[in-house]
Amino acid sequence: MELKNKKWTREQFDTIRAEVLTHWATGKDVDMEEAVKFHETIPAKRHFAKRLIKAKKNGETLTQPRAGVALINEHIELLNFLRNEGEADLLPTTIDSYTRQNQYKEAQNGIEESMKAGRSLLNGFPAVNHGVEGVRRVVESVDAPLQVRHGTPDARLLTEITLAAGYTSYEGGGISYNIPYAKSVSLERTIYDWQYCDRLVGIYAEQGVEINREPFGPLTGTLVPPSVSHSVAVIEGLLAAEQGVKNLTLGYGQCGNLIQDVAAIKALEQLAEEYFAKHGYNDCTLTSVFHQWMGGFPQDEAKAFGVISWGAAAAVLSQATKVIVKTPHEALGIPTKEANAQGLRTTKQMINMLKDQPYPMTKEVLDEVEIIKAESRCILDKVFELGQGDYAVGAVRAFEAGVLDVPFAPSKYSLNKILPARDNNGAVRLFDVGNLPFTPELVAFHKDKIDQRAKVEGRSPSFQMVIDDIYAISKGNLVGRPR
Amino acid sequence: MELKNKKWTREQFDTIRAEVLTHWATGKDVDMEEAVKFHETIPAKRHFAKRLIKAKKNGETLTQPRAGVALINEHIELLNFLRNEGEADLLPTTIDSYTRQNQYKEAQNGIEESMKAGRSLLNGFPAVNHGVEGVRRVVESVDAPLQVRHGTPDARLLTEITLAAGYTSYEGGGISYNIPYAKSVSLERTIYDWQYCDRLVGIYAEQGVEINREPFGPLTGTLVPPSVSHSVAVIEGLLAAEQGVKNLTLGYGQCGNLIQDVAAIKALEQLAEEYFAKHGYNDCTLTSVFHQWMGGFPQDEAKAFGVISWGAAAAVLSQATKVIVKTPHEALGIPTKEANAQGLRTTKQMINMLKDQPYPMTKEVLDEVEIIKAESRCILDKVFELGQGDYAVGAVRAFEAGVLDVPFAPSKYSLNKILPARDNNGAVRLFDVGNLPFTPELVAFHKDKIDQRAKVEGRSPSFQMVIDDIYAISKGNLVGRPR
Amino acid sequence: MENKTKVVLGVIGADCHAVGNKILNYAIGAAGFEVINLGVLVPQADFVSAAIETDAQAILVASLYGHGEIDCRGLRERCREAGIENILIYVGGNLVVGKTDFGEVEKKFLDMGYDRVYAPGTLPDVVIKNLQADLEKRGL
Amino acid sequence: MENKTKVVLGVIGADCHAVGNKILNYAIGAAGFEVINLGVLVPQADFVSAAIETDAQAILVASLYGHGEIDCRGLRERCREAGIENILIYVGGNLVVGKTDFGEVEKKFLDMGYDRVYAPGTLPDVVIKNLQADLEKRGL
Ligand code: B12
Ligand code: B12
Repeated sequence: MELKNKKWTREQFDTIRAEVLTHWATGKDVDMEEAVKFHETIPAKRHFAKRLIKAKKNGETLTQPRAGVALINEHIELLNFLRNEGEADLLPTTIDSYTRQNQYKEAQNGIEESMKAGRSLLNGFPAVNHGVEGVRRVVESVDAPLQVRHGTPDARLLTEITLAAGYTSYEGGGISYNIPYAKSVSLERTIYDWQYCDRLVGIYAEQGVEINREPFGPLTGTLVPPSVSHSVAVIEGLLAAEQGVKNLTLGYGQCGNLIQDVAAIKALEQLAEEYFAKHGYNDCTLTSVFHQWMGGFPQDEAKAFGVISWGAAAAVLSQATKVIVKTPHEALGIPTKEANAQGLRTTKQMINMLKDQPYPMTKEVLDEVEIIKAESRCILDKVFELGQGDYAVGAVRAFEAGVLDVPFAPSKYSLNKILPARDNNGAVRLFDVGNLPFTPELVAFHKDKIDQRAKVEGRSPSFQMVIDDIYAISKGNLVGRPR
Repeated sequence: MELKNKKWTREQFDTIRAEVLTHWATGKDVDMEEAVKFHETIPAKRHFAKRLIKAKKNGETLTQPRAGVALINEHIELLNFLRNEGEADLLPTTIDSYTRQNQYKEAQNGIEESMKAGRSLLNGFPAVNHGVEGVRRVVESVDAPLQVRHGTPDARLLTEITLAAGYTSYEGGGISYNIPYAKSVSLERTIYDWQYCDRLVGIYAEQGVEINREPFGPLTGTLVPPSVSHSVAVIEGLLAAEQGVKNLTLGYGQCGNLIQDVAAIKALEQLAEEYFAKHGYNDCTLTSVFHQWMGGFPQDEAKAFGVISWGAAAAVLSQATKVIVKTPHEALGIPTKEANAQGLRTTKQMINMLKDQPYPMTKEVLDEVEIIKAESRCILDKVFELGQGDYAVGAVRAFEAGVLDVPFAPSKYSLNKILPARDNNGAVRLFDVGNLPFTPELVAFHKDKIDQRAKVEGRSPSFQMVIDDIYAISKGNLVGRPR
Repeated sequence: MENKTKVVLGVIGADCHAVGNKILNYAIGAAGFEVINLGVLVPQADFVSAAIETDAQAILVASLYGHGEIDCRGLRERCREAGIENILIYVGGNLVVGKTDFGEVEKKFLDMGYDRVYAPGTLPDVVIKNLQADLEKRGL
Repeated sequence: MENKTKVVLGVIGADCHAVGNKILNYAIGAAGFEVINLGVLVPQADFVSAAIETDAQAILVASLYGHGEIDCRGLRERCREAGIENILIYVGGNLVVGKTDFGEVEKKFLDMGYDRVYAPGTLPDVVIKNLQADLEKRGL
């Protein structure tokens, strides 16, 4: 395996494919020809890529939940409930954690235990075990655009099966599904394996089947500074485009300060346009996704509704194309379908009340946009340089060097040198910039912001401040002030 | 009775007082001397006026629910629940509707029926029937600042009893508790009777007992343009100050467009300072209250949580001193104590997440502030002129002339000529300005805004548009677009 | 004008909720009925006398504020005593205190002698349809 | 260093939730213990071998992602087989799938042989206090 940011040849793809399809018994039933025919029959209103393009055109912000259970019928029932009772515009299929780790035996065991228990013992839908036919039943039983959402370092077989079954959108990426989700899988490996997934989407595209791809924006979901996740999003977008992906949604997880959140979505859209143009990927449609707060939630449902509402407000005020919705059960467990639908309806209400009130592009917002873009360019251009013009190679080296670094990541391939903390207005800044290749001005900017807060709180910046911020929202605040 | 905006003499007050205290048996137990001594023992943390001053100083936004049941013990239990489980900063005692109409016999009947039924058949706490002793038990059993909230055209006896019992804040006013709450009680009458209430508060003040007064800001709670309610608030404030009130909170009910709502609170505070200074009431402390959406709510609780959260956001972003909180049961019935506490906790979460992020005073906001102030000055100065320098007399004549006019008011003393509707951004404008004494520029401003929306919707402005707006939020939107 | 069917509309008891009343007044009027709108804060007796004076075919009682249970009792008897025993009587709004299962509420008010009981937030069109149907049944 | 009490810490099974693990690692270390932190995605066997190699006094198992029920079964037996039958074992996080009454969950895991079971969102101080108390009881 030699990693290069270069479109795979069909030979390269097919050799590996033959092997991938043997990873689990269900692999042999994948039939791309049949799949392409099936995709051609999917109506626009059920087509993820088409629905997103329409939303972008109309300035809509669409709602999408997370949801997945072990068994097929229960999963279908769940999705239809979220569609009808939750008024969801887009639907997911969240994959269980065994499948995410390619532990298909454990997944099988989970399926059987779930049948016995009469409730789902898996935290998601084990699509590989259910196979093309089983997954196709889901696609045919739900009247909404469907996306696979997971967190799988090696998702090749999962991609083959779910796309063959008729899914029109697929989340993930070689960085965003490794660093937050794995511990010791090399980035070379996952970026390479995700080139396979992107190439597969590209091959479908070459046969006229448009499938939406979405890198996972929020990463660890916990105080990730916009420029860090934006850099990863743009890189994964570029890698996907190189493999022939034509419809991409880039994501960002809410930080909580409205100005920073609105600016982050604007900056993400502008950076993507800029780098896609710069590298000549001009036929790729770009949309954006805003994730409601991805860190620790309050256990009290009433307070959780507040957090959900604020996320909905930021999503619609920043005019993201879609918003991923949390639920009042977030802090405690996988939500019941009722709780999931509640989060969706709260979000719908906010979107409908706010959609007619554009957020003013104030100087504060524009300044924040410039900061985020400047930081991201520092990182992106350094990655490009480290890779001698190759973003794939560059990404691997950048993580080694800490030029790319994700806070609180479990992966040993992330240096974990940077330490984020909130400034006095609750915006996420860097208390330690680690090895991020920022200009002295940007480093000073972060230092000033943190010092300013520390001064107000009468304490010096410390890891305790970071810990206080990690707990803050779950304890009912944004900034973790000292007690 | 001759109405004049002039501080009552003690004789005038005492003669009427002798009669007022005979309206119901419990009147005879009112003992002001004893009351003054009791008030002196109330600690600052339980003192409404003092708590508000502290909040204003610290830039806090305090939470306050509405709550009241028929029986004393149940009422005490309710309030303590909202304090402990709802984390409420300030507590109310909402008075039942019979008492509001001085129908003390019906209230008595309601008390008895409630005892029988084992649940409250009254929509509030019948303080007059419970008398000084009963109400005092509430004051002594609750560890938070307490306010009387009602809607009583003739509240004189209620005021005597609740203040004697130890309440440190009192809502209402001669206009705001007539026009939305009555049908055929003359304004002369209610303004005069409320001068009595204000004078009573003034007499307490003269004995060193500070009691907070709050005119009812939202009026009919339904698409009331800021300048209309602001004018009423400022007039009632001035009338109260003339009678010796030293601590005033002026209110406003959320319209739903954030820019308009933030601007409305700023404008209200500035107008009050301006007119109080202009008329020489310089020793009166002014604070503000923001009411979460007072119109029709969605029946679905998840959607109601969205509306509550948005109200909380607007309250804290506008830096109002306190916010009156709605509940997820709003559309259906008086909330259980649990639902009431939920609304409070959702609001607390929002306040705590947003308090560190001041809303930028953008040009849009500042322009809106100027519009609201300009409109309000047109009305206020015309009222002053009609009253030949007397706001009390002027208010009566202004309502006759439609210079003051409250949309959807039940009172026959309101012309009901103005018709509000939302503009294309959801701000409340006037589709028909009626007889409001606006300048041609202001009239044109409203016309343009409504025409702009009508154009977008491809229909001409009509009463149907008004009706659509009345239903809009309860149906999940802000602007009532044609289906 | 004359030959329009007349209906009496009002908000009963100490209830001042006016917005729904104004909308119902407008919508029912627009639907071709002649509405005698008594507005808010209407005592039982006024509904009855207004119905007799105007020879109305129906009485529409609204109660939003929670005291409906107390305020609405006995209206049917009053009508009987006044000799308009068979007049249609609808009631709607937020009839009882608190969020309550509507089934129970409906039964309670049907037992009080109301012909139709409406859940909170009912839209005018529903009322109008019902009115037309019920009056037709009575050959009006 | 040597004479510090050692505790093994890790997130079991296919679970990658790292934030709580990092905070526990920091807090328990700061409280004077020597933490052998296995991080996330830790198989049962690794907890046992790490405990034996380092002669640890306690194993702290975290499971956030919902599969705790499946992943945590049999750890006590493994310890027994490995001859560290009496080692303290705590477990915490979001142990089962879905919002569940903690009483039931606690019982389930106590029955599996865990010494203490922690509700979602437990703060490190609590754990540390318990550790100190339990170890003291054992004269350590
Ligand atoms: C951040 C987060 C993520 C991040 C994690 C990033 C990372 N690598 O760390 C991302 C986005 C990647 C993620 C992914 C997933 N997550 Co997640 N995630 C969360 C979230 C929002 C916060 C977790 C967190 O960091 N909290 C802050 C830390 C400080 O608190 P903590 O983790 O709870 O740990 C503290 C206490 O629990 C206690 N504690 C924990 N363990 C132990 C052990 C002992 C012995 C003791 C004494 C105490 C103790 O001490 C810690 C410090 O105070 C929670 C929900 C929540 N809590 O709000 C969901 C949650 C844990 N995730 C959940 C799920 C299901 C997943 C996914 C499977 C995706 C999905 N299906 O939705 C994947 C998991 C993939 C995998 N293989 O594990 C579920 C688990 C459901 C359940 N148990 O029923 C939760 C509860 C959300 C939900 N309600 O659905 N997640
Ligand atoms: C606006 C409002 C007010 C305004 C009213 C201004 C005015 N003069 O009109 C103000 C702020 C003054 C107010 C005061 C009070 N209110 Co109020 N108010 C509301 C609110 C928020 C909206 C009402 C409204 O205008 N809706 C819009 C209109 C178009 O809809 P509608 O009124 O429901 O009417 C429609 C339908 O119900 C139906 N309908 C109604 N009647 C009838 C009759 C028939 C025959 C038919 C067929 C149909 C029908 O048709 C109408 C048109 O679609 C409601 C809660 C809600 N719905 O969200 C509370 C609510 C009605 N109020 C309530 C209460 C308790 C009060 C107060 C007692 C104060 C308090 N304790 O909190 C006082 C009442 C004082 C008094 N003497 O009456 C409670 C009633 C509780 C209960 N029933 O258990 C409610 C439900 C709020 C709550 N959950 O606590 N209120």
